[in-house]
Amino acid sequence: MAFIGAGVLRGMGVTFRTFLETYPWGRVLLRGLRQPAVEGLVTIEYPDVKQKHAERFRYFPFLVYDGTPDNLRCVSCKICEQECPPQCIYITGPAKDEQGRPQKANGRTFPVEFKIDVSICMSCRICVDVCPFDAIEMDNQYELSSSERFGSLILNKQELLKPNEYFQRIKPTEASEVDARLAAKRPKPQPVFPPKAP
Amino acid sequence: MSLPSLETLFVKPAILLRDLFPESARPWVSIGIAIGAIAAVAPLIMMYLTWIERKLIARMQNRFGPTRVGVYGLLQPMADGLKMLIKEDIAPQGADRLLHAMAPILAVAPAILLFAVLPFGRYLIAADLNVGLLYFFAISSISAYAIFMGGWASRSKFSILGAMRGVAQVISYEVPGVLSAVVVIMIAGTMSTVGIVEAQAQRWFIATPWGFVAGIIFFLSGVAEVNRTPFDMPEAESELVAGFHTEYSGMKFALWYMAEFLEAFAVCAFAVTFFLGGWQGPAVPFWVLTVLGSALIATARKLSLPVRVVATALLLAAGLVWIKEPIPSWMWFLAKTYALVFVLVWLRGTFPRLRVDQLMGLAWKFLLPMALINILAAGLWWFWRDSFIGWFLSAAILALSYWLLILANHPARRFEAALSSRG
Amino acid sequence: MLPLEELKSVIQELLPGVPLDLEAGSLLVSSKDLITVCRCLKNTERFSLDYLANLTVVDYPPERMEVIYHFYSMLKKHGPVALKVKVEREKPSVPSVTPLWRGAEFQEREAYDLFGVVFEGHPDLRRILMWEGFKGHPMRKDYIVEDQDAVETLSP
Amino acid sequence: MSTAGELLEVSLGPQHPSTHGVFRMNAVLDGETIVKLKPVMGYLHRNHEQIGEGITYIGSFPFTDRLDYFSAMSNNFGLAIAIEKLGGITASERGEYLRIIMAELTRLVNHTAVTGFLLNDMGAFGTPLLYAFREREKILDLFEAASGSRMMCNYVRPGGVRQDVPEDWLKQAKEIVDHYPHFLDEFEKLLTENEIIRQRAQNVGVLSKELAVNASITGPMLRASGVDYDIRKVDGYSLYPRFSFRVPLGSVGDVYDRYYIRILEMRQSVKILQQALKDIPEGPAISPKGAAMGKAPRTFRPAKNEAYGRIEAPKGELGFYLVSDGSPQPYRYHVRAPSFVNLTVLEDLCIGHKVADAIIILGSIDIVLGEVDR
Repeated sequence: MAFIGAGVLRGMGVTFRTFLETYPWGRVLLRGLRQPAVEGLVTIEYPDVKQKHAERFRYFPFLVYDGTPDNLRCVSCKICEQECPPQCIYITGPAKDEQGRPQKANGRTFPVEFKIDVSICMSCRICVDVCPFDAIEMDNQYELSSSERFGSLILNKQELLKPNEYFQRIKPTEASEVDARLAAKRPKPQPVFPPKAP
Repeated sequence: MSLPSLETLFVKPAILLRDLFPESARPWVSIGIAIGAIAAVAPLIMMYLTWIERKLIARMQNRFGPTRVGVYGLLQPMADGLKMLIKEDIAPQGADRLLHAMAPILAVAPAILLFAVLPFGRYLIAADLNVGLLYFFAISSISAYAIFMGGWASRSKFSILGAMRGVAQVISYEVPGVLSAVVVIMIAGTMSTVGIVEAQAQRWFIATPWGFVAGIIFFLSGVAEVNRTPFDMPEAESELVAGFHTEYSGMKFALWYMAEFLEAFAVCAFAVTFFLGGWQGPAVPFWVLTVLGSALIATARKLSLPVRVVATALLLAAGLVWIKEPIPSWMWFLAKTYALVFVLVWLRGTFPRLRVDQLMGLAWKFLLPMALINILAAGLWWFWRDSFIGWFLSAAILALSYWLLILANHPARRFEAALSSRG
Repeated sequence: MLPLEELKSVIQELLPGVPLDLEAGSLLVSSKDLITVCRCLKNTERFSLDYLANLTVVDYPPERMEVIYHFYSMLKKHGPVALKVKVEREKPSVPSVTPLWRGAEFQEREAYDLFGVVFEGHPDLRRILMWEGFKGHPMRKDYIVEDQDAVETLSP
Repeated sequence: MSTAGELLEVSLGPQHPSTHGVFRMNAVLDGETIVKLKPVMGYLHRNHEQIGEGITYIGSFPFTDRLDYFSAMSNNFGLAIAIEKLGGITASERGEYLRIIMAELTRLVNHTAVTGFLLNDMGAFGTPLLYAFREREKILDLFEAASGSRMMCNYVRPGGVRQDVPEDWLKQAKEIVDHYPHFLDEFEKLLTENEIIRQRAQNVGVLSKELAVNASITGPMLRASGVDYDIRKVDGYSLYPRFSFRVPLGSVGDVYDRYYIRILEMRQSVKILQQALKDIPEGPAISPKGAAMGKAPRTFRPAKNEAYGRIEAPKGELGFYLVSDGSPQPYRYHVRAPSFVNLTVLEDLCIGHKVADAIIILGSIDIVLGEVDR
């Protein structure tokens, strides 16, 4: 079409089509006119409906334990603390007894305290990549908003600890890979990593 | 339910109310009733216009629009109003406080005054002035003062830029607006809005060549005068933050919005009055239309069968209802007005805005000459009014001048397949 | 793309008397010859290095800084040619190449802002990323980052 | 320029709806015409380079996501290319394919969004922008499925990509990519022939070929001015030589060309994507060297060396200049940000135009402040 105003009218046609596509009767009408019509409304009404996230969706890290919370996989090697790009992980440990020797639980050293400042964490997943023990994994819990900066946004060890079953539930593919890897490792004696100097 | 009950739904109670008073006070009482009705209805219209706009635009953008407050977000305007009321009222430092506070009031007052001469239905008019059309133009141009007052008093660069644009735009677009309405006066022979509506009993003015052109020019200038997309230059939010009302907050800001929406509604309503037959239904009996329409739909091959069946049935049913009880005049009026409101929103949902110089160019170089030629076309049509010659001549003159004006006016590069590719 | 050795010999042919060096894949010129060499690189048909892709500075405390230019040719589609100028760290200054390549304008301002290298002849040498009145040049290796103890402030 | 009457100095930004973030233009106006315009930036400066010099090479990846936050994948890709050059790492073939797929998807995301923003700058009430975001969302879902995050992907690594894509991902990607041309058709119907847009955009902000080259303009902006320079073709990095695609070129170099060139580039990207999704081989997603580096970032200690790696990011040439000194951290880490350099000509383009034009010229340059200010 050559006359001036045709482009304008065509543009209005596009918006009107979209307008129709958002109504069921509009879609019926469009199909009646033998036009393709898809569901036009793409909004997810958040608090009522939640977006379905991909399995790999990552938010903040958590610590995995097998069975009971004292059987955590973390040995307090501090690699993640060192590698964390925004430096949001703080580990105290490994736990020592009175003589200054590393304490062990289930044959492993463990951290006295493990804190993640989630208001600094940028969910990059590097801590998971570098962890030699698969002790830290990414959670997909994202409703953590709070008005308290220090009270509830610095997660401590208790808040971070989650069972392996939880991990298996939220990320089945990844968890089964990790489980297989750990099972292959198990017969060997667990190496104890001393904290490495940077 | 008796037949005329719907038609006189609003008139009857008013008369009953008036008759409660002694004879001598009745003219004053009826004026009071009209004023009261308009004052009560105007904010409601404005509030729900915002709701309608938000809903419709949202739908054009794959969204829901307001849904949270009330069913379908129907209470959203109330919530907004409440929010506006309790917000802090800020006047910038160094602003002229008096003018700053007066400007939004000055904007709202004429917008409400416009409703005085609006024939909502057969007997639904507050004041049937014999210069109704002139009154409309006179009152609506007051908004230029309000805009400039607000922009100037704000003491902000963005405001003053917006105000300058606003004044230039409102004044410029008044010219083609008035000239396009001249043909209405010519043909209707009256300036009273009621008279104009009655003159369209046989044929709506939009159904003539000159009326079509004049209607479009009138509507476009109206859109420009109320600063709405694609002519929302004075408040261009992507350039001037918010233009002349950048420095307004709270209820003053709400008043600006109220003025804008009321004027937008008034422009649609007056366009309906002047060109779309006002409160008149189509001149052709409605049942004829429905029968014709249903026949057309029933035989349309392009439609799928269920749609054809349902649509035909609906149309026929509507025709039957119509024969039994005519649609009341005010309903026609509102339906047509809201159809135009939909167009207004639709424009806003689709287009970017023009640039300020292009906007002026459109007014002075295109709409003005077109409106002048249209007067000639209307004269020719009137001269040979009942023959084919009048129709043909006026249509031909308009088409030719449209084409010539486009040729003379279109400096933008045509789109060519200029994008070569290599690789 | 020209091999660096060849490039060097061609330039030396064209500009006798200009000392040139090669270092780690880049051409080393002195700051006073910079404009001559750049003009040669840009205008000689053979090179046509019309596009200055990247300009930056590397700080080697305590004594020197290097200004590095990466050139490409949009016309001939070859490159890169890396050019290095070594400057004093105390009062670093090189001639500006903005008159030759407009593309250097903001990059030189950035280098000035972050490293304190003065580009002589730059039309508008102001800070660009840091605010006016900022003291120091934050990308220098000896710049003290203010809150190094960010960790401390975390516990309330 | 002779001026009648007084000049008005207006500071557009840093809090302004159309400066794409915290950018500021100090404009001097004569009426509505721009006489002088100075860009002011740095409000989002966080010294990305300084941060990069303090952490490992791998540790920089999540920070590059935040450079041009519309095209995180491309930014990762650029840094990966530079590190590969520095450390002599080669990527696995599947990794290369995945990286190209991600980079081209990013280009779609970026160009779609930018076109929407440009229309918003012209004053549209968000409709083109929301259409753009509707489609962009689908690709972001793909990113989420592959990398775990929608925008801050942190997915591409030297040697390939961090994880292989999940099952079915390629199929989903193919569906979305195949649908994309339909969306582009709709988008063009809404925009390309619209008279208002043509009036606004044509012959506005014309950038000449000579100035474009001289001012180091890159990306769609350069090609809109008619210079045939696409790093994917010129450098042939990664596996781009394997794909057949064309480089669209503009003729005038105005805002309209810059808009249209992006639409055409998206169509070419779709072409690349279709080829890549068809030909992608099986195999490891990352080469062993890259995987080892990801597992233990501090083991990667390239010898004293330097490298300048660049890619054709959606906004232009994204270059990373790295100097290593044998330690796990780069000695010098410099980002050559395309939108930063492209801003050089902003004043030249705006002078003599109206305020409204300055806004759309800025929109057509396509800046992201995360990258400009770094």
